[in-house]
Amino acid sequence: MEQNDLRKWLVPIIFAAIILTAASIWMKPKPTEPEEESLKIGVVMWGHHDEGLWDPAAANAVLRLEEKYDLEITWAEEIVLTELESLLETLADTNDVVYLTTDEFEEACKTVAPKYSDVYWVQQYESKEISPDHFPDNVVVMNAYQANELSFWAGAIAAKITKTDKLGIVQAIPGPRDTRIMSAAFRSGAQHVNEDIETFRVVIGGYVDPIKTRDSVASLAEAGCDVVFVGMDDESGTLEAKERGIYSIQEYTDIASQYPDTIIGCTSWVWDVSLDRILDAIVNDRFDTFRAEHHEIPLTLEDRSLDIPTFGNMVPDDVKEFAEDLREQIIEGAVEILMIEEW
Amino acid sequence: MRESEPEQRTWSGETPSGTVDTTENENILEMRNIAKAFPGVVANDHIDFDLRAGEIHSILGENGAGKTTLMNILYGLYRMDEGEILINGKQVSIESPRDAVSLGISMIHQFFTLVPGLPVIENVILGQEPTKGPFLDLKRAEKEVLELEGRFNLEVDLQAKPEQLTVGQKQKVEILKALYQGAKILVMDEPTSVLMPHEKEELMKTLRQMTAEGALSIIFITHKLPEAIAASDRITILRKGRKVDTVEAGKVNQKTLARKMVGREVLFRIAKSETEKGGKALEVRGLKAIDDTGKQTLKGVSLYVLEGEILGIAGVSGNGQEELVDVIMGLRPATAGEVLVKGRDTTNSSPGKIRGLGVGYIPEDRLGRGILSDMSLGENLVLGAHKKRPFAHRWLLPFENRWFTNQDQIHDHADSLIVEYGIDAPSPGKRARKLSGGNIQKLILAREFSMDFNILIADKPTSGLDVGSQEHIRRKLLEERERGKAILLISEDLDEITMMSDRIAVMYEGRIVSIVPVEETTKEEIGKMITGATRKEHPAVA
Amino acid sequence: MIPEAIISILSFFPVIGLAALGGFLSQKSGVWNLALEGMMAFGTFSGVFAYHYLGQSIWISLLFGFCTGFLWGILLSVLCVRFSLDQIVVGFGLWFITEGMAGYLYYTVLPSVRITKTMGPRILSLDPIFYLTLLSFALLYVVMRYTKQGLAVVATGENPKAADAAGINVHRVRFVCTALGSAFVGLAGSYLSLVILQGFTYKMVAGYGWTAFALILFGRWTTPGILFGSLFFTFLVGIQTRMQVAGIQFIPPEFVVVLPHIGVILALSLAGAVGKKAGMPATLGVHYERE
Amino acid sequence: MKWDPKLNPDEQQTRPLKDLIRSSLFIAATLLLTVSMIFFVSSLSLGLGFAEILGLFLSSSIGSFHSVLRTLARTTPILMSTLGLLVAFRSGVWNIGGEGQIVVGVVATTGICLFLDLPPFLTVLLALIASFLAGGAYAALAGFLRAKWDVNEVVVTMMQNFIALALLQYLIDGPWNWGVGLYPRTAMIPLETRLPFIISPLNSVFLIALILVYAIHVLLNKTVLGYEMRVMGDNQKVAFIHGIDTTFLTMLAMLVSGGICGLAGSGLVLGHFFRAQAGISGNYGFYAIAAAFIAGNRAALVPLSSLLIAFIYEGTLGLTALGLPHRLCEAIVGVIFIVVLLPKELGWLMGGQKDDT
Repeated sequence: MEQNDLRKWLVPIIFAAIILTAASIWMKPKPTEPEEESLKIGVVMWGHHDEGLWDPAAANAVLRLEEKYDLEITWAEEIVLTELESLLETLADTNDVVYLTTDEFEEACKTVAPKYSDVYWVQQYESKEISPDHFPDNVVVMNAYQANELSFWAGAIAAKITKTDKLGIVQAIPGPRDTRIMSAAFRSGAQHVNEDIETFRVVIGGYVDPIKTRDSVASLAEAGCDVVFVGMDDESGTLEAKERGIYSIQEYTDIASQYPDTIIGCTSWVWDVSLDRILDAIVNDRFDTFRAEHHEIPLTLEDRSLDIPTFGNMVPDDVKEFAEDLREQIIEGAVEILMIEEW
Repeated sequence: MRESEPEQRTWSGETPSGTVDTTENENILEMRNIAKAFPGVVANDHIDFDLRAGEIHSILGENGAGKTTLMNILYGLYRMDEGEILINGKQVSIESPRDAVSLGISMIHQFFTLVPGLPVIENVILGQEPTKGPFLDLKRAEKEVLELEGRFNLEVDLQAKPEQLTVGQKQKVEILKALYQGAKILVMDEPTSVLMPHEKEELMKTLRQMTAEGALSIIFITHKLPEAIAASDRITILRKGRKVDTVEAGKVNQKTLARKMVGREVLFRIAKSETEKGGKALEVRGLKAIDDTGKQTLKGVSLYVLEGEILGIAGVSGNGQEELVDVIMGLRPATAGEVLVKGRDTTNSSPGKIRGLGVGYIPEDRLGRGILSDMSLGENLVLGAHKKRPFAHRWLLPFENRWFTNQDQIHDHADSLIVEYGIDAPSPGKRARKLSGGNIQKLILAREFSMDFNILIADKPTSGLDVGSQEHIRRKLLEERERGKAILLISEDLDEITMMSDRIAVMYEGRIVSIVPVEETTKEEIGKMITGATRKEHPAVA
Repeated sequence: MIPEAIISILSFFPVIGLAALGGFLSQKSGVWNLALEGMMAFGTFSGVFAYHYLGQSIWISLLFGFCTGFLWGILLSVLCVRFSLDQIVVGFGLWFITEGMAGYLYYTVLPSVRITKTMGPRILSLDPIFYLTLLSFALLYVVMRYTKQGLAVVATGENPKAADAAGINVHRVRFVCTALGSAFVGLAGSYLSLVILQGFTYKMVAGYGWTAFALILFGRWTTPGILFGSLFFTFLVGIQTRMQVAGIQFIPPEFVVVLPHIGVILALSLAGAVGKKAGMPATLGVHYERE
Repeated sequence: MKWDPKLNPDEQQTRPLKDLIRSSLFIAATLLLTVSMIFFVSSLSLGLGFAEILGLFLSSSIGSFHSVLRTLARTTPILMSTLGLLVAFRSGVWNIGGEGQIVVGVVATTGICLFLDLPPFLTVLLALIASFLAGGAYAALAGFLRAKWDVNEVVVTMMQNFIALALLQYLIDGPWNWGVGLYPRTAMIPLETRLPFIISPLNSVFLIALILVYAIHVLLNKTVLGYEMRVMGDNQKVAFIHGIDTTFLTMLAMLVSGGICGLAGSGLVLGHFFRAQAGISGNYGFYAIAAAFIAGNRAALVPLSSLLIAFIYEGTLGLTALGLPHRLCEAIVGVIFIVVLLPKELGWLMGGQKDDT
């Protein structure tokens, strides 16, 4: 660097910096009255709490319980794995509960949680049943390993709705077992209703890619599907479905109210049922006993933590009734659902 | 970029100023005591120059005489320090090429400025495009250009791309461009140096035609006497930044011109001691090569250099010296002939190998080929020897290797050389690019001399340097000669050549015109030969 | 079925097309624009931003995205053309800044926005922007080919010395081209957020900016080449999904986006191997100063 | 088609200390300016106090011993890849494919650790070597194209980045996928193949990085090879005239450069994540370019510059707990990146004329 110019410029820059700093320090932060009884919870998510479909599922759960437990929520959003551990430590310093909204974070949770034993950790989990010592003692797991039943159910409903006997599936990424399980369960649900239903699948190769998603839904529509089951993290699939005048089923979060004429229903993962129990245990100081008997709380169709909350306008009542019956049957195990891993 | 157009129209148009050739004052251009100095050298020393309407006016002089500088000033590429420029008696200020063009001055550089990928027609109209609405009016442009072509028989295929054209055609395109820009004054810098003989004839004809109607005047920069005399009406001779004389082309012969051009004043000679000559250190037989444009510029050169002698190659640049040096150094493939270094054939072998045999090289392009501008003097000075002891050492490793550089050695080496060669630098850590031209040349000399070569190729070692460093460098060269080294000295400065060389080889148009011992010749004779005035077939030197 | 498929494929052509077009314009005048991806990202943000704050009009928002792109372009050209900083480095810096700023600003100054309006009149169920893109390609072709401005741009990119000697203001030409090009890139971005996704998601550009960059090189710096290149790519994506529907997996979905990149490397190496000019503007990335 | 990157050389003799102090002051001032501006905006929009934000920024980057360790851990990959790029830059080759070479290294390491059952020591050794070779070969390809056919290496390396990323994505989605959960990632590598922590989270890879700093410094400034590299970086013509085989040297420089980036990737797997997963390379390859230029291409200063970037990275990371997006980091780094290029031109801004040396 040319030193003389440098010297010439140090002064003004430093001045500007100082002035700005002073100005910013000058303006007071909003008075935040400290309520000591409020429970501080830090929510870690890889997207944003008001965006997409996966994260809002967890976020809404927390928000619904906000009044009940007088929560003070901190959103830690858009977290990449490279940053996770540092972040968890920062959160654990300031919060009573840390809520990890995907099992992608499990490793970090395992490493960090033991260091902060006075903090309660809630870990979302999707894949399979786990043993009590899979996680440290201060971690409770909310496990959605039965989600394939939900997909099965949705598939059956879709099969009732469809006129062309052709169903489309948009799967985010090819690899992980669970994404395949969802698709497979959806198909078998459909075939449970009607043997000769055709199902088509498109794999995107990422959870967010509006361009390809829309294109795939379009191509499925061209192939004659009139119901598409979209496992993406954005709504572009439903948008396209709306344009094509076909029906869609979105996963994870209930956004049916926004597209009443397009979305048959959303296979929602309602976390607040389980979260409610955990928080209740925490505020009543019986976390340890609770943890002792529930190291993991499965999401089930039974307590409606796996559910299709609202049906679209296009769903006739008989189908709704059918859905109810089928749900009962699944819960009783009258219909046994295979864990099909391969597409 | 359009604002130049109206002025240019009025200039070529029928406003009073346009009536050029009828006014009794015929000088459409006058340059009054133009002075321009570059650091270390005075390029133009109060030069007067005038140009009549419809004449071809040659500016004659050796390279470095200041011709090009003068014209660059006229064309707005340089700002003059003193002096004034009048066009039709009106004083004008020329800040940029754009101003020059708008005043009707166009310049055709030695190296053409054509846009590759654009067809000829668009190259011609570039900057002066005729438009119909928002679009180019290529039809009109074509009509006009064709009309120009017809008038001055400059036939070029308008749809061809520049890369498909020969050098001569490219030049025609350049001329067309100038004409299309409405040039009244056309400056041509060494136009013939790139042309084949028959193309030259053509060019001459064209120039005659263009000036015949008196609408166009041409300034013709050259260093070739016959052309100057053949082509032009008047000739202005420059030497070392001064104007020597302006003469009517008809009234002079080449002899007088040559004398005027190279000068006659005696300057002190460095005492050259007699050295006993050894065997042939460097020999070149029937060497042929082509330049970057694919033109054959080296047409069978044969010469040899003995140990302990300096062979000076006189000649104006562009006559094949660059290619000769490149081929000897292995930077350019030879199409024919062979190069022998100490009897060993090194034709088309890598530069590293050739240097390994002890060939030193002082390039003409110092910044581009000579130094590492962003590295320290020390690192510059060891370049080439960096693999040898003591600069490379085995460090702590037990076995013999040359992996690690020895900073202290490099530093001391640099220190001693800086003192020895009087390089003006505070410390070896200084960056080379911060040095002045003279010091850079000293740096290169120091590097080449410090590694023991027995053959040195010195390509214009003193050009563009101030007198002090020139003397210094010449002394060094002579010292090396006395140590029995063979030195091939390429230079355009006849004084230098005659002063330094034992024998002088004159190069003209890619051939050795003659090789004579310095005692048997005079500067005038050489001056004539380098300008092609006398075509003596050169004796069969083995 | 067939025309329908083609239409649905074409409907996201503008994103790639506009971005490639913008980058092409600045490269033609001799300035790398390595910040394509970032500028697109910022375009996505500014589109949503304008939609939220400037009265919910798609058209105005697109215009706003265009303008922000223009501003970034001005910054780029000031740094590269006026200050003669290295274009590669500046490109990277701007990429960082724009992408960072887009994400940062969106989540600080905006609530989550959902675009409810849709694009204006549709012709053959393709929205105006599509035709606008084709139009601007045609326009660019004509300008480059048949106007003196186009001549000036080409001359500037190929041989600034000649252009300067012919009285063309090299710096001004580069300035305008870079700024305008970046504006198109911004437009592409805001189209992505406003029409394709109808909302904003982080990382929604998903590498398409660099794909556009690759397509410029793949099209060998000619307007038709780039047009067909981007069309080809769009169809590639479309066909790949349709093959999947048909149950054929002829290439993993992850690789579709980088096919142009591979193509570029092959094309350039081939051009180099046969010693042919790749058609790259001669002084691309080289700063010009009169001596 | 080709152009020489403008690189500041080491000026061993010109008061390096004063120079260093001055430039670091300059950078610090810039950092302060940028940060305070951005925080100003944030405090307006989020209603948070500036002091609060700055406090969290500092505490999460250098606030405690632990956070310092974290910052150092963050420095490791950036430092390594920066050193890698440095070699290429000083040889006058634009290797901006650091990201891609990191990813290739990750792939090589993971592959070996997962699918080869050798004694652990051998596995690790093999993994390191393999990642070096993989990254090196990947870069050397670009070097070859540049040296042989004069193909613009900027474009090639840039494109290689995304090709490599796609490859990783494909592997962790499909063939190598763990088969558990919703997310693309491979299984964990065996315990005994993981490199030990000095103090968690600071892994022993950091030591490798430090050794590399010295190694590269020696290579560039103390060895004949490095000398030739710098000669070539300064003036390829002169290098050729003086008998340096530029073709070979270009490829060699790229090999070393890419190889070290590959090592960085290997370090990420062996010392931090113990698996390959999406976004593992975390843009370190791109941050490295910034780091190299902030360090003025001097090996000795690279640790400082990468530390600076890690510092910003961790600081902004702390802010995500306030709901500020982590994209902040990119923005700040970008600004510094450009500003450190400016000083030669700032004179012009000030109204003085810019000096061109």
